[in-house]
Amino acid sequence: MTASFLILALLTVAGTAAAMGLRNAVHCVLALTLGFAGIAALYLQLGAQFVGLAQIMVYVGAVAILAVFAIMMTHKPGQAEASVFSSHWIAGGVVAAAVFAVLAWAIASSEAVFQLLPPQPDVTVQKIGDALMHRFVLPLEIMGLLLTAALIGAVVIAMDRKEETK
Amino acid sequence: MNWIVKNLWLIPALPMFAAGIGALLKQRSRVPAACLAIGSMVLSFLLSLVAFAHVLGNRANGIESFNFGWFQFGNEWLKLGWMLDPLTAVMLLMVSFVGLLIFVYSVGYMHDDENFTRFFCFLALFAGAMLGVVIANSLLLLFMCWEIVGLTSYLLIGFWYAKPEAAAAAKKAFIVTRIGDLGFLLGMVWLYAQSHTLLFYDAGAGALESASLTHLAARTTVLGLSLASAIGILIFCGAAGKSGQVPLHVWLPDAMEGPTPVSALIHAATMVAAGVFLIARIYPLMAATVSLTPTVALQVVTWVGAITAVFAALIAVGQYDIKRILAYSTVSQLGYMMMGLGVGGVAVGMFHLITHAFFKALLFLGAGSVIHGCSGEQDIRRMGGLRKYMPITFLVYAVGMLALCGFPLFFSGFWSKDAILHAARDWNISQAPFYMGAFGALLTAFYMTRQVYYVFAGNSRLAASSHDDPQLAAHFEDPAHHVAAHPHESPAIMTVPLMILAAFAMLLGLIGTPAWPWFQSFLDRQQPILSFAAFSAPGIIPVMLSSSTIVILGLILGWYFYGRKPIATAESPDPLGKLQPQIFSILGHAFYVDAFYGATLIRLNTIWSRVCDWFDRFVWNGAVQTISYLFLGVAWIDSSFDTYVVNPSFDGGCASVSRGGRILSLFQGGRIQSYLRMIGLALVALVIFLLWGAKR
Amino acid sequence: MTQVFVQLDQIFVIVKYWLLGFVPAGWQPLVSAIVSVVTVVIAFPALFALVTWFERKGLGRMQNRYGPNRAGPAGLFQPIADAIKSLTKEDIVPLAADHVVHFLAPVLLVTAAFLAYAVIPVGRNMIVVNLNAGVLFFFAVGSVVELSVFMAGWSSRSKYSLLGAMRAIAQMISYEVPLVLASVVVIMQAGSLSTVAIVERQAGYTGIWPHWFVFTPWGFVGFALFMIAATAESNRSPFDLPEGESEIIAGYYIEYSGFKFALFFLGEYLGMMATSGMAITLFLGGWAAPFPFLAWIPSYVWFFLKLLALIFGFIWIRGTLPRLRMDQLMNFAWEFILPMALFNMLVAGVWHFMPPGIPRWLVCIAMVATPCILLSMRLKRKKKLQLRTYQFAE
Amino acid sequence: MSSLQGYLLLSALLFAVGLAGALTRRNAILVLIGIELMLNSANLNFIAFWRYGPAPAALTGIMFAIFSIGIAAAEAAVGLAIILAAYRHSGTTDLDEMNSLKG
Repeated sequence: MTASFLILALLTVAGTAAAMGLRNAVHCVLALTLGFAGIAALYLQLGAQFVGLAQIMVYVGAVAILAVFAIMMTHKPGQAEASVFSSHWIAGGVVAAAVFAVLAWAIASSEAVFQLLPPQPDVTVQKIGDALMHRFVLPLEIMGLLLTAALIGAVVIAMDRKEETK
Repeated sequence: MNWIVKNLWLIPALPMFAAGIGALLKQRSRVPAACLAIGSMVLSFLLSLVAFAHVLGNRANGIESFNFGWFQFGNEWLKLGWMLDPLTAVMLLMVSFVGLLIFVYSVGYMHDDENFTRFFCFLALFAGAMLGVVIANSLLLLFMCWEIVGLTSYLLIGFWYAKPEAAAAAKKAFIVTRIGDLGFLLGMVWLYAQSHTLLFYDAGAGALESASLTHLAARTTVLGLSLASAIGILIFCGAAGKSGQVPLHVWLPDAMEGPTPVSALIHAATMVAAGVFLIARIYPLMAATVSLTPTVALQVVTWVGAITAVFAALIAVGQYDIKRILAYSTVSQLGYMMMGLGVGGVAVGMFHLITHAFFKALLFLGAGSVIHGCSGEQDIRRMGGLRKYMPITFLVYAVGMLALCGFPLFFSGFWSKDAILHAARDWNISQAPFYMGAFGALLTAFYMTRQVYYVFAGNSRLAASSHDDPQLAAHFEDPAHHVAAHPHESPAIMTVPLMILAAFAMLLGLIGTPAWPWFQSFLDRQQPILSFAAFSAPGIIPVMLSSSTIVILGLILGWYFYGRKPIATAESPDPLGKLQPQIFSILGHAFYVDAFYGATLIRLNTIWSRVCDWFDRFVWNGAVQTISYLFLGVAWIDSSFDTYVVNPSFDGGCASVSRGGRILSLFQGGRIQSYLRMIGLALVALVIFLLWGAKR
Repeated sequence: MTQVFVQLDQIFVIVKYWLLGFVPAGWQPLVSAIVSVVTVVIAFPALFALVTWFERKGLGRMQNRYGPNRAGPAGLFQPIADAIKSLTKEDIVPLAADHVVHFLAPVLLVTAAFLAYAVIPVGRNMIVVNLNAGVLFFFAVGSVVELSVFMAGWSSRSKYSLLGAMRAIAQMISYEVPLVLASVVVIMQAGSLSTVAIVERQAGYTGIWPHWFVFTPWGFVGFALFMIAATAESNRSPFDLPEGESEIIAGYYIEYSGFKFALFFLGEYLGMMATSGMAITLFLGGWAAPFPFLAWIPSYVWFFLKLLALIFGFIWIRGTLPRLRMDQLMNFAWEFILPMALFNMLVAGVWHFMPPGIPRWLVCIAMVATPCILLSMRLKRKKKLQLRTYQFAE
Repeated sequence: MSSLQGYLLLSALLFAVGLAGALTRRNAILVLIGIELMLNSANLNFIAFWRYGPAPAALTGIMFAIFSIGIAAAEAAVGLAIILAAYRHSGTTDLDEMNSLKG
């Protein structure tokens, strides 16, 4: 429960909450990047440097931009949005709150949380690379396959088939 | 064991392999196909030479065979194998050599056909199967190759399947030979049942070796036949089917619809010879007896052969199609061979087989050359005067014709036929075969003369011929063939094989003269002794004289009828026909055998099928109808039960279910978020449940 | 004697620790961090000012004019004059603009640009923070720039700026991939993501020949690709479509004025210098001297000399090459640079596993040359042009 | 209240926020973003457990985080592509109007 943790946590929660609450979709995405950055900072604080930086690269650099693009493409200038929230937003909010309550209860009531903080392991990129290449090589390969498939799939899905629509 | 014996399988395997490759080739790749087939044939021929030399080198040691287990059933091994003995060696040499010549010839003959590649594929397969028949040491292996031969002959006869006649002829050949093969199969099975092996020679355990032969000869079965004879007769049915003995000869003339090289290959060299070879192969079985008199099997063979010889020769007199004449003459010659086998043993029959193979191949290829020259014309009445246009063909054809007639001293046919007649005269059952053979020889000389005069003498009547046979003409794409202003000599690639064959047709007789019976002694594994004293042996000279006189008489008759004044026009009736119209027409229609079969067997078949049809219609159908009505009644009761008892309750159930479904479908709002809400609630419920589970 | 040189080399470090001596121990980490950051924040803008002058002079010479020549000797004070001007100018914000984002964009840009310097070793023991994932950090921060560019373009509610932003983002995304891939080869060889480790890996000489990565086949190609991609990343000519004055007046910061405009300018140059610094670190041996007998010159001097050399290269290219077209740009990225970078990784692997010697050189050069030639031939093929559509800019 | 619990609570909160967003927003893209957020909270859990777990040297948590980041990237790409396709099809990204699967 250090001060830095509290600050980062607040930052993150604020960012994400804004991302989920703001009216303007682009603002939402921008706020979301703040939240992502906060999470990345938390990773760094936890000593997972590689993951943190990867988080920034992937989410801030790629996903956010992607979302922005999507918003731009699907944004109709003319229409004034009636409400950004869907018709059953109250029920949804209640459900979400219930989920949080239950999870919090679980966390609070669990004895399995470890009190002690083990010594900071030095995770050099070298080690991560070794682990990826030896112990986790199969998942890594599958991941590469998945990403390729996703890339092609995304292109195929999003491709504008003019000649068919005509 | 010698190398060649161990690798004898290569000889049939090579052409078969070539056929396999050729089957994969594209239609356009003609040259590779031909090169493949001919190359493989050359190799087989060389290997056959090696085998022959091997046998020639050591005629002392017995039959060399190589056997191997094919598969096991129960605790019995079904064994296959190949063997090498003088008979095999000679047949190998003959088949591969004649086959090779025919291959070369057909390059020229078929060069216009668009299915050139397919043709060579079939030819190679045919030759390979035939060679397989020759080397087989197991009746089963022989039977397999035998059937492949049947199949390929079907394919080759029906090669121009566009022609309905060709297709019909192919079917006919296939079915008729099948009828014979049925007997073959039965005999084979019976043989296996009796002597537990199908190998011919297996170091004393073979079916053709003394142990089993004595057993087979001793046991007698239905109508007093010995087992050996019974089985032999059954197998002879197969042989008769393949080599067109009466009454199964009907397919052979029709087979002329196929391309001429095929006719040559089938009739001269290989397929029909297969039957004779089969009998020669199982000769020990046929001849196995305890008494001294010839066995019933051999008598059957003799009589059938003799009848066939005369019968077919008579028909040949009345034919107009050049190839049909040769076909019938083939049938009669085969009859001679069978007769020779029956009366005189392997050597006599085989000797005629070999010589006949050469000169009949020569004749067929010559006929092919004639047809080719006359651009597809097959009717001898429309030919004539070809001597001027194709001299080489004329010469070689004349040689072949003289050899077939058995012109004295210089032609192989003379010696081989003479041997047969001589053996027939010494036959101690009856003299009839001898006289029949003599009469056949007379007829042979007669109809060959007739044919030659028709085809080559006089002046050309081809100009009058408008192609009334468009299908056949259609198979010569080259327009040069359609405008057949006057016939032309065939290219060298066709004439050279003819000349080679002609040389053999003349010289081959010299290895079988009574004075120096090299061939016979080779088959019997003795040293031939050259002694002109052999001529002075009783019965030799008279027979030679009589046969020569008969032949010359036949030639003169032929000249008298056809040579004296050349036939004027294509439409002018046959001189002999003028003499005896009705008899001649009977001959021309081949004794109405086909018509007879049509009237009896096929009619019977149709009648029987009608009966079956009627039976079906009324008896069975009635029964079925009644039963079905019964069931209909039951079904009606059942359905009423359904409609009034089952359905209401079931409908009620369905209605309630669908009502429930409608209620449930409210949750299926088609909105992701509602589903997501459900998932969230489920998660909550799950966690609560788990926590309470953890509590206690 | 050498002692003096060492002192000279480490002078900044020494000064820093001397300063730290005055503060209580508990505060030292914070203070040291502040000191380093402040140094960076002062040094590089100063360099930026110098570079602007340098560029304008250089361009002037190339275009056969004088360039700035009024303020100070040879217009040397021109940057200061510009700074004063842009500070005193009125800061106009369009009425329709999204004020918050419009304000945040340049700040974020500059912040990211400054952050990038945290992992660049400007001299022996002279690095703000030696992360063991330094290179990754560099690229992670670089990816933030795109976001700020988008914010700028989107927030100012102007078609031109939106177009510019979209172009810029598309281009940056396209060229970020080869940028990373081109530096991956170095990481493969150095076996570390830490910039310091990479620089140390390139220390040492054979004869007078330094062990820089640029002097290997894959290194050279990697360097070339890296520089091309960097040019595109920093939106400089010939890849300056996003701000092509002649097409969309100034691209995404058309609606900015005064100090914010200056910030954008600053951010752009900082970015350029940062990428150059990263290139130096990765390929040109960082702060190492090119020849052993020149090693007595302080390391930071070498670093900045190399930096200036690269920047002069940038200027030269800008003065020389014409601007590309959008489709050409994209094709170049996806059809030439990316495949080349991938091939280059392959070559680096081969280099790593082959025994040292002449054959290794020959094989690797061949492996690099063939795809390069083939791809360039493929690129040269005449393409039929069709109407370009920017769906996202409607 | 240990710091691990802090992290866990934080991740639970993020999860809830993401879920709320996914449940309440109209815009499909923002729903997708909410889902991304939930994924991130899971990652945070991984990292936290790795750090405070018994065997940090095994790097399992890190690996999990890396892989799930990769999967999240793929998921975002495909998801957004699908949204674009849906938009092209039905001309809207409003989830309330996308109920053609209504039973």
